[in-house]
Amino acid sequence: MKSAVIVFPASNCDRDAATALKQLTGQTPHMVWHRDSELPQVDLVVLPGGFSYGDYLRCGAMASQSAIMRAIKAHADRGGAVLGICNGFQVLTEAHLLPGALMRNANLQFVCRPVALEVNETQSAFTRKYEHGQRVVFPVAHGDGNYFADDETLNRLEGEGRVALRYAPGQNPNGSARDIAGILNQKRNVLGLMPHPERVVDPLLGGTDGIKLFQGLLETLS
Amino acid sequence: MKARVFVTLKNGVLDPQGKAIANALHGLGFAGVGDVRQGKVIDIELAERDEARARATLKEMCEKLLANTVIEKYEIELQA
Amino acid sequence: MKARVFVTLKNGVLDPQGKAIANALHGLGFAGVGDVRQGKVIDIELAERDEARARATLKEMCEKLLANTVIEKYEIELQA
Amino acid sequence: MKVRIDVTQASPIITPELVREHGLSEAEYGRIKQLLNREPSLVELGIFSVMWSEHCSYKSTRIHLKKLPTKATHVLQGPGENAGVIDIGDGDAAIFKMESHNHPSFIEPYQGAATGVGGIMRDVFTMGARPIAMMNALRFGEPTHPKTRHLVKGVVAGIGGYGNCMGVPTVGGEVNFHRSYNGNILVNAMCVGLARADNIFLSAAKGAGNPVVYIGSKTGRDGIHGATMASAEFDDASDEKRPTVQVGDPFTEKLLLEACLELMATDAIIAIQDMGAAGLTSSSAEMGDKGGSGIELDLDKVPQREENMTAYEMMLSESQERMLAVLKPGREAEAQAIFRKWELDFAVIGITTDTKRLVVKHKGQVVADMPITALSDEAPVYDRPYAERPPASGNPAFDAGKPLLESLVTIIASPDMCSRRWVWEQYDHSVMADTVQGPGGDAAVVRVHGSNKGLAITTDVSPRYCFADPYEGAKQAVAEAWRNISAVGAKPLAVTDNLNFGNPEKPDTMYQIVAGVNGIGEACRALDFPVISGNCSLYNETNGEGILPTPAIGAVGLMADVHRMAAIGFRREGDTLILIGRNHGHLGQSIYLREIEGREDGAAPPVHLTEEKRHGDFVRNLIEQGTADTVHDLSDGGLLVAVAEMAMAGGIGAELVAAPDATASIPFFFGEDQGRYLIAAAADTARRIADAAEKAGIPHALIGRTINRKLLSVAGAGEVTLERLSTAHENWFPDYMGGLEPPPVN
Ligand SMILES: Nc1ncnc2c1ncn2[C@@H]1O[C@H](COP(=O)(O)OP(=O)(O)O)[C@@H](O)[C@H]1O
Ligand SMILES: [Mg+2]
Repeated sequence: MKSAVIVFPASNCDRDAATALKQLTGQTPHMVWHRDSELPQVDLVVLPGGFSYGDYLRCGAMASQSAIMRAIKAHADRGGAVLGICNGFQVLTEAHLLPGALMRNANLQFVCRPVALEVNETQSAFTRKYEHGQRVVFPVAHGDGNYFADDETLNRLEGEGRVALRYAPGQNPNGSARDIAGILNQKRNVLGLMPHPERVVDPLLGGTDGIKLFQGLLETLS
Repeated sequence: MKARVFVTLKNGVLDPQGKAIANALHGLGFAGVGDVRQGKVIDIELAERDEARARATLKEMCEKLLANTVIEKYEIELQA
Repeated sequence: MKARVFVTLKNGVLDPQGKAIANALHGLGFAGVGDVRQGKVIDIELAERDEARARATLKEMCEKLLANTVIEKYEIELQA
Repeated sequence: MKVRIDVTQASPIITPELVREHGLSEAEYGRIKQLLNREPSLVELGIFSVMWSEHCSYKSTRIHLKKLPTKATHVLQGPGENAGVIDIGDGDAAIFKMESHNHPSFIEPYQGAATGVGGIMRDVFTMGARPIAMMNALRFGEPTHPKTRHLVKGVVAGIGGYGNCMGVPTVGGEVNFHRSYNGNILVNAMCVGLARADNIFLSAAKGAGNPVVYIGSKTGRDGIHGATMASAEFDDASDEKRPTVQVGDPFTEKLLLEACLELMATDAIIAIQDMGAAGLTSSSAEMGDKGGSGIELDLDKVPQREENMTAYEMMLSESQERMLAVLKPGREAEAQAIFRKWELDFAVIGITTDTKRLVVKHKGQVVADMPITALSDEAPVYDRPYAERPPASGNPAFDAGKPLLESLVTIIASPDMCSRRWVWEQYDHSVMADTVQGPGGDAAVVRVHGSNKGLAITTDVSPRYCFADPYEGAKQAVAEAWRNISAVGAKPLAVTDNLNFGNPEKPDTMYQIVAGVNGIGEACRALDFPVISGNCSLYNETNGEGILPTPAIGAVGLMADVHRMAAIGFRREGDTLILIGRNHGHLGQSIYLREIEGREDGAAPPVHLTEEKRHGDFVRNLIEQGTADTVHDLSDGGLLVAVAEMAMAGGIGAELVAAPDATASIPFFFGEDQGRYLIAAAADTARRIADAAEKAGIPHALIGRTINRKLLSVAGAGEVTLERLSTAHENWFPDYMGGLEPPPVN
């Protein structure tokens, strides 16, 4: 499986994503600068966490206008896999590759902690290795992870089985609508999520629950 | 030309910042404070001198970047 | 009564957000964009009906909470 | 400072009042005239005022700091550069320093703390290191003080706001509350970076004819006279005298970090230095001074954010996110391309010379021309008088009838002892995917990326001990830092300090400083723990009321294999608990006395450095061999608090034996004797540990075991559930911060 990690100004989980990809796929990902207009030949594009453009104006807003985003849209349209983690999720919503928006956490504070999630949909390359309803623990680290969409959109997301991950009952760290932690696009080849699977791929660092996400991708895309 | 753009949350979108301010104002003893909403104001200097063209450009800026129309609405004010 | 409070950075105080917005607008091809400054707008519903008293209360709110007067200034607008 | 307004390029008449406003004494001004052989220009006066300020010149502390041990074979760079550097093997180097941003954080907590974080990060990456961990040591006024909540909220948000955006994990720190900080909070931030030992960048601008380049953000009228402000006392009128507060721009700093590291991968740099306090002035003067060269600046070339800035303003501006570098001639274009890619300002603003003078030009005029040594070597040095005070003494009486476990609950729910989760959950502590031990343990541990090595990091000081006994208290701070690093299984390597004190012109305060530095020196020598960097923050006084002496110690240690790291949480039921170290039941200055008896008296606990070293070496050895994996050092609150912390962290209960002397139960369980550790190990391992201790002549005692019920019991004193303990421990902070006090809007 070939992958690319996009580097925006002030991305800061780009190295973490690359390390996890290398460890779990055996291949070093391409690091792609946001101003490039073309993607290398890859199966997976990762938009990493961080504070692209300092999170100024709105998280992900300026990054969503980067030159590389057009190529990423084309890649997604062709059915290529796109994974947006944290800031990457914000960029995907701002770029309208995923519906809704991520607003300021309900308590207005940044939050970094391990959070229990439930895998709500296993019908995707990202989640196929998990069991339906399985509980996993990923850390969150964000100030703007409060997922918002209108009721119609939320109903559709749920109806179409596109809510991939939910915060376990009582664990919602940010006030997200319907405890949504991660969603899929209609074609199920684009996943955006606030928690960080790339930070739980090593038992030394607080868990290995993120490994299956990358394994699922590896099996599907290789 | 100087322009002022207001970007505020659409009605119906929850505004945690506004709510926090309202609570804080109550806490400070300000009675009679109802709903509070917080938005952004962006002041922009433009070289453009034609009002209609300026307005059109600003609208495009809002749609493309300044506002996220999924949750926000915007208003444009021109100051000659 | 409805009030609108503008809280903006004092002149001379660095506005990283404004700077980044200006750069982004240039990057999007909007020519002729000069200085950009970002501030907050806070809309407040007040039970008070007397304009002078409302203004005094709002001023107190700004000084105590809404503005950080070390780096920010504020303007108050009343809408009947 | 009113002076800004009437600055003209023509030499104004320098009045005694103007001199005073610049924080210079009459004698100092006389000295300046002597050194220049004439009256200074206004720009020169400004330059002298910042360079001769306490903050930049260390005039009150310099002669004392010289006594600190700074050398060891693993020290690659001691004090004198932007940060200290130690060798951590395999060609790797750790670079670290701690610095205060106390005054700005009191005036504007969010921006003050944020720019403090930004400043210390620049000190570290200007030397070629990628920052890999941040710590913060915070002291606030008493919780009931009307400003405290607002300050806590702003400072914590500011530290998180900056560090999180930089993508550097904030892995630990300290938070204390005490009324002595009501008017002077302390915000000390520490940054640890990682570099290759053969690629360290220094600030000596050697050689003439080399381009001096400016990189980063534009210069504005930010924080003019910040350095002099950090060197003056506050009074009630300080509110009006506030210079413009700097606003941090972490986004630009992140770009600056990446751009600098990219440039550092080339060999274009001769010297580089961040612009911290006193910006362009101190960076250029220090680089020239260290390089033995002169520097000529043309201010018209400085990237400016505002119009009509005067030379005075540019030289004194403290705009953030800026660096000054000297390049090899002909390498400007290559450097510029890198900064352009990262969308940062880049300008050649001067040249090095062989005159050893700092020459500043503006609009075709020379506005300053002075020998650089006048700013550095010739800066005043004071041996300020001090009044020795006998330390507080005695072991205070206490009410022996108070119920043990109820007191425990009270203590672990008190402001200084409760969980800091509310604080550190606002910091990204796992970004960079190398945080092996985050906040909450004895020391944080960060893996050296791509290896099995780990750096253990801690910051410590107990100001109440330092107030009672500045010498023993300072020793204790070093010993505790050393102990914390040993407790996770790392070898303590070096120290950075942040000496926070009141007004050095007061003989009492000066004594605290002198005794404090002596205590640090003594402990560092005994523990083989050199001081490689540091910072002094004096004049922490408001209306004549000084802070508790607070010499914060930051320290770094190295472990060979992070898989062997020890942590505080109980791991197994049925483990035996072994106490290492002697229990004298020292209650003077203890948390117990303060929280339960409402008294702050008695002698500070004495620190026996040879015992400290033997006990620590013993425990570290056990961890390194894989014999011990559950270890906690004993500090604030003593034995019972340590056991409770281990139980809460592991979610496993414990039962403890009664105190050997039933009438001395309180000192046994709450005494704060130094040099102690608690180990939990399986029964047979525990026996081996006890045997080894016996052989080595190390005091030890079996004091209980972990159990399969979630409670803590003490023979003869009842029990308390872990749930009750945890609730009490976790709730204080969120309850306090959730109170009605309004949050700041930003
Ligand atoms: N208390 C101290 N102990 C040891 N070294 C110190 C102490 N205070 C300052 N130093 C050292 O003196 C030098 C100057 O400090 P400072 O002016 O704070 O540096 P910078 O301007 O780079 O922040 C640094 O190398 C610092 O490490
Ligand atoms: Mg420095």
